[in-house]
Amino acid sequence: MFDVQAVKADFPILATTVHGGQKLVYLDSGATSQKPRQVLDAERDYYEQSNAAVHRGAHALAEAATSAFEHARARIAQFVGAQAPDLIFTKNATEGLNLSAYAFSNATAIAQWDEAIVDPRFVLKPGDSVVVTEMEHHSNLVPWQELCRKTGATLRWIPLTEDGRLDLSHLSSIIDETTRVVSVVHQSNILGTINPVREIMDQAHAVGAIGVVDACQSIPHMPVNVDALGADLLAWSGHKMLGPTGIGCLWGTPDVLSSMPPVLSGGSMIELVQMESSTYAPPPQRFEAGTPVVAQAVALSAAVDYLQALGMREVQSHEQALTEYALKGLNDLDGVRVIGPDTIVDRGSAISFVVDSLHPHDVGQVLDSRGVAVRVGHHCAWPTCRRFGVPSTTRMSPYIYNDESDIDAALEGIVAAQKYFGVK
Amino acid sequence: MFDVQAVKADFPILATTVHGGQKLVYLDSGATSQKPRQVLDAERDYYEQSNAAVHRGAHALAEAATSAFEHARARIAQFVGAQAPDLIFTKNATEGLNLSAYAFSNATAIAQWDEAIVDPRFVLKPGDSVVVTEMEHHSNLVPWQELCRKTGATLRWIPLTEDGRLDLSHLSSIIDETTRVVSVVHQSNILGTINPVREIMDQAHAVGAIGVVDACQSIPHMPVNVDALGADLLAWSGHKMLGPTGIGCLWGTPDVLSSMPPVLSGGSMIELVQMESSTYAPPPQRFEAGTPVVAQAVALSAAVDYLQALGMREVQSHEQALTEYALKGLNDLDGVRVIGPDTIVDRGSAISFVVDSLHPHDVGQVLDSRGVAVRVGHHCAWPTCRRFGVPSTTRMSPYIYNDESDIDAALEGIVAAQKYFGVK
Amino acid sequence: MELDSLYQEIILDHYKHPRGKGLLELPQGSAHHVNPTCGDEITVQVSTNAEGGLEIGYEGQGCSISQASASVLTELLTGSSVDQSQTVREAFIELMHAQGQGEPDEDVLGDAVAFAGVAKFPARVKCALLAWMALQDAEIKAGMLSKGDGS
Amino acid sequence: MELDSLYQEIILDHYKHPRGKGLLELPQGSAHHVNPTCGDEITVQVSTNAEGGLEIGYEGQGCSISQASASVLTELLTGSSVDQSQTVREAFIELMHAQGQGEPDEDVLGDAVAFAGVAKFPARVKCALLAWMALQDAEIKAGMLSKGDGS
Ligand SMILES: Cc1ncc(COP(=O)(O)O)c(C=O)c1O
Ligand SMILES: Cc1ncc(COP(=O)(O)O)c(C=O)c1O
Repeated sequence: MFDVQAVKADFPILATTVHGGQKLVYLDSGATSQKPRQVLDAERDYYEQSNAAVHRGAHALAEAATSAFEHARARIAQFVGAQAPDLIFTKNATEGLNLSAYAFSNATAIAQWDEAIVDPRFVLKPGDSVVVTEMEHHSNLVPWQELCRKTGATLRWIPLTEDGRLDLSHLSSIIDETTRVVSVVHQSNILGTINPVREIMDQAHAVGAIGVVDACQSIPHMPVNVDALGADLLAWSGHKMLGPTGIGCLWGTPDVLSSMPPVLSGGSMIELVQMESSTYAPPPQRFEAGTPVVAQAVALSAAVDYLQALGMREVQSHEQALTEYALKGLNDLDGVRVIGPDTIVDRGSAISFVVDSLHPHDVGQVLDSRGVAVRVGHHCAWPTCRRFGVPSTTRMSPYIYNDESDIDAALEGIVAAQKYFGVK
Repeated sequence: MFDVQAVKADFPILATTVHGGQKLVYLDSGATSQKPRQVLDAERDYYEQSNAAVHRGAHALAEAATSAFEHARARIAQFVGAQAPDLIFTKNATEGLNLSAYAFSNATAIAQWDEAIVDPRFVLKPGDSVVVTEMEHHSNLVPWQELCRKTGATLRWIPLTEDGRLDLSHLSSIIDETTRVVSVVHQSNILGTINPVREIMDQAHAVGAIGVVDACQSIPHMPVNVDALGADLLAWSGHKMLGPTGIGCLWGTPDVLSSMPPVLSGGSMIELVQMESSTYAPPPQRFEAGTPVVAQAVALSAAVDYLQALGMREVQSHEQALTEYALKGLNDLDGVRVIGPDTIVDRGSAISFVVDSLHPHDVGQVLDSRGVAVRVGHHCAWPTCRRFGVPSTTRMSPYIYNDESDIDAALEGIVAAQKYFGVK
Repeated sequence: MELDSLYQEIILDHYKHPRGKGLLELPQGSAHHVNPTCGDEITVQVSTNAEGGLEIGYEGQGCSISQASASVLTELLTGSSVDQSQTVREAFIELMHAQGQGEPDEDVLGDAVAFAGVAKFPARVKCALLAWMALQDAEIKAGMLSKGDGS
Repeated sequence: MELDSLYQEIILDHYKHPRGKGLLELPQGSAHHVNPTCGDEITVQVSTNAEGGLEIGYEGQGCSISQASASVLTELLTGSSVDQSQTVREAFIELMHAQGQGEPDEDVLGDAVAFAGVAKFPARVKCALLAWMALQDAEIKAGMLSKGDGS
């Protein structure tokens, strides 16, 4: 197992204090992770030594920049067991999920005028269905709602059980012959649940639907191999895995990527341009219009190096141990209820809870006053909150730089909040 | 006038050498600019002191991050005479131009199912026209071609004169009653021409069309005030104005922005989410789905500080002087022809040229061997090359850190190329 | 950080003992507002009595700040004229945007001065304003205000 | 940087004096390829004569590397069998991806060994390959190769 104190020391921000002297206890990595020195250095080095337009120039810097960018692509692809040409850089996971949804709406719009040129797998019509789950992040829900709004297709969802798992008992009537695309979250950012993605993707493929996975909360936290998951498209973000803001990844099978019409169009994604019409480059360029997120890719590649040096199995074990510790601590507190699985089986480190008679905003405020950063609200999974009859939750989401003392700080903060508001 | 040598000293990369010892002469700022220390510091400081999820958290870091992000928005808006809520952050100019085009294709798709909820200004049908110019960057051409492909509308364009200007003699028959949207480049990245955008926007508004401006090559190089241009939407990139990769801006009038349907959807752009459907936040959030480009916004704001400290009028005068010097130098060379206006009237610093009997790639290679970085190719304006009967050009595009000695180095390199290939 | 500067006694008191909570029988206007960042919701209803005084009802779920704010508002503005409610709302909004530098006028704001400290917590300003913006909307829907009157 | 390692004498000679440039009268297959980064274009045409030897024609505009490469290819492969053209193409592609570390076999590649230095200039590799990929495409269109044979 890696040395958490040594890891902590790599993150300059973790040495800062908040509110005039409180030691920072950062337990909001589910929202965004902090960045180690190594990642910040990689980004800066790129700007100071290699910065230029990629894929467009023939001078020395342009070649250095292109090479740095494409090496980053290869490195990140390798991290998830993928091939470089199947990896598209986006600005965040949300864009990747939208690119997936737009493949369908664009194909449907183009098919009105020229059916021959689009892949029929992407053309939707009324009567078709799109399937998600009741634990999706808004970023994997709203784009599919919008797709339905544009095509007349119907949105369906897999419901949840009381303990925060997918209820798969009616899976084959939810994903049926009408289903054209199924998009599910790998690990829930609000419940922590890890879903049996493979089973769902297999059901999607059994009915000829395209399968999409939101891997935002899994790739930073456990070993993920794209082939094993069985998805056709898979999206995640860089900023939750030690990388910078402004970068995400969309992986796809060559079959699906090469059949998808472009979404954003413009420079760098073209093959031939005339005033009347244009043809498009193969993936990944086809989906990377305009100047790409070059420095961010280089930095994300350094983040991948950092994580791989720790070992993703070790990262996962570390988080499991912390999660177990936190779940036990929360269960031991009076008037505290965990929303989501309360064992570590098929569960990650995002831990939501509610405190009787206290609103999450007030819990979070008391924790913050003690330097403990947690997230309060609906965590962009509002329907999931409704499902559990709560307007919002408080969530702690530890990562590689957290230890048991950080969890203790959060637990003590909860008790302090109960005292402050006199509910205990 | 500012001190160019002092400016140069702020850019670490300009002190590096290429090809084993050649002093770097960077003349490719039209593709992307270099970054001063101040911008790199601002980005790093953000990560080391304030990094957290914005608009989502209630803890100290989240408030620091949100405040840094929104201050950056206000600062950048002010730089172009705009209000903060009218400024949307994108990943590059290309995304901004696509957001503009998708407002129309999305409204058109939604109108098929529910006409009442969309603004009719954005709904296109066969017979409608979309107008661009023959000097557009692919990023302001292909999205409009795609829009036409999805809606059945027709693309029209304003042609060019022999000296690289817009031929406005038939403007009112090109922008006519059928026209729904007009999108033009402010300053051409290949010809250097500065277009009379106001006149074109006025004509667009006279026929009830929406006016869009691609300001990628103007905002980094001259004072730009969004109101003066008269556009409804205006897009540009951060990386061409000393900012990082991965950020662009789309400005719009409140009227137009608030009438546009969302493009990318998901977290942070919503008002209310239920499984069945969602409602959306007002602009700018409506157009910033997912975790935004926070560190990039902070860095771009530092870039704006840097430029404003130099003074945009001074930046423009400096570039005009260099352009005049370069045009004269090029005209004095045998066998060299400038593509684009050959006076500095209504012209910026992107200077394209061709050398008789030499292919631009070979010219660029010889320059590169001498440390001089220029761009060769079609500059993502392939139709413009065709218009001038050349497959591609060589382009030098000086910026604030270039001086006459840099231009001299390029001119000498051209002569060396002619000698090397024995064409003179 | 001084938690107490946020959670003034008066605020905690209104939170624990909300005044005037409940809906009206025959509201002339009603508005449902949500805080999209945290999911808090409130319904504010309004009517005028024979003398032109406001009757206010509300229901909602949310944090101490948003709930106390609704309670304070109801206590403060019940019986006021629409004009007075405008004046008080404007003063309250100004206070919330003063980033902790505001000098609230207790004659105008009454118990609402207790929210001065909230302005130092940008993430909580929306909570404090929720009921106030809903009231404005309810007044507009009741035809008591026109849309342009927004403060 | 050593310009001369890129622009070998042989390359410059082929550039200035292209061999076999021009289109065929009755091509069995023809392919038009462009380099999207720079706009260079080439049309390569192919037929086989009675003995199964290749006839190659081309037309194009582009830089010294792309044009010289087309000329070298034409000189080298005219009269070869389709199989031989495959073998040579594979060797050439390998050379181009060797990043300057390749040890080209002059028996197979003839004048094309002069392009070894190009492999050190990633931005120019596409130029060197343009005609070769177009030939492959033309052979596929002529039915001489099946699509899966791509090297
Ligand atoms: C005139 C013009 N428009 C659009 C773009 C596209 O900008 P970006 O690649 O940053 O999206 C560029 C630069 O490449 C440009 O010069
Ligand atoms: C499960 C899940 N999906 C999608 C997202 C969206 O990611 P981003 O905001 O980086 O686009 C997030 C994080 O916010 C997430 O946790």
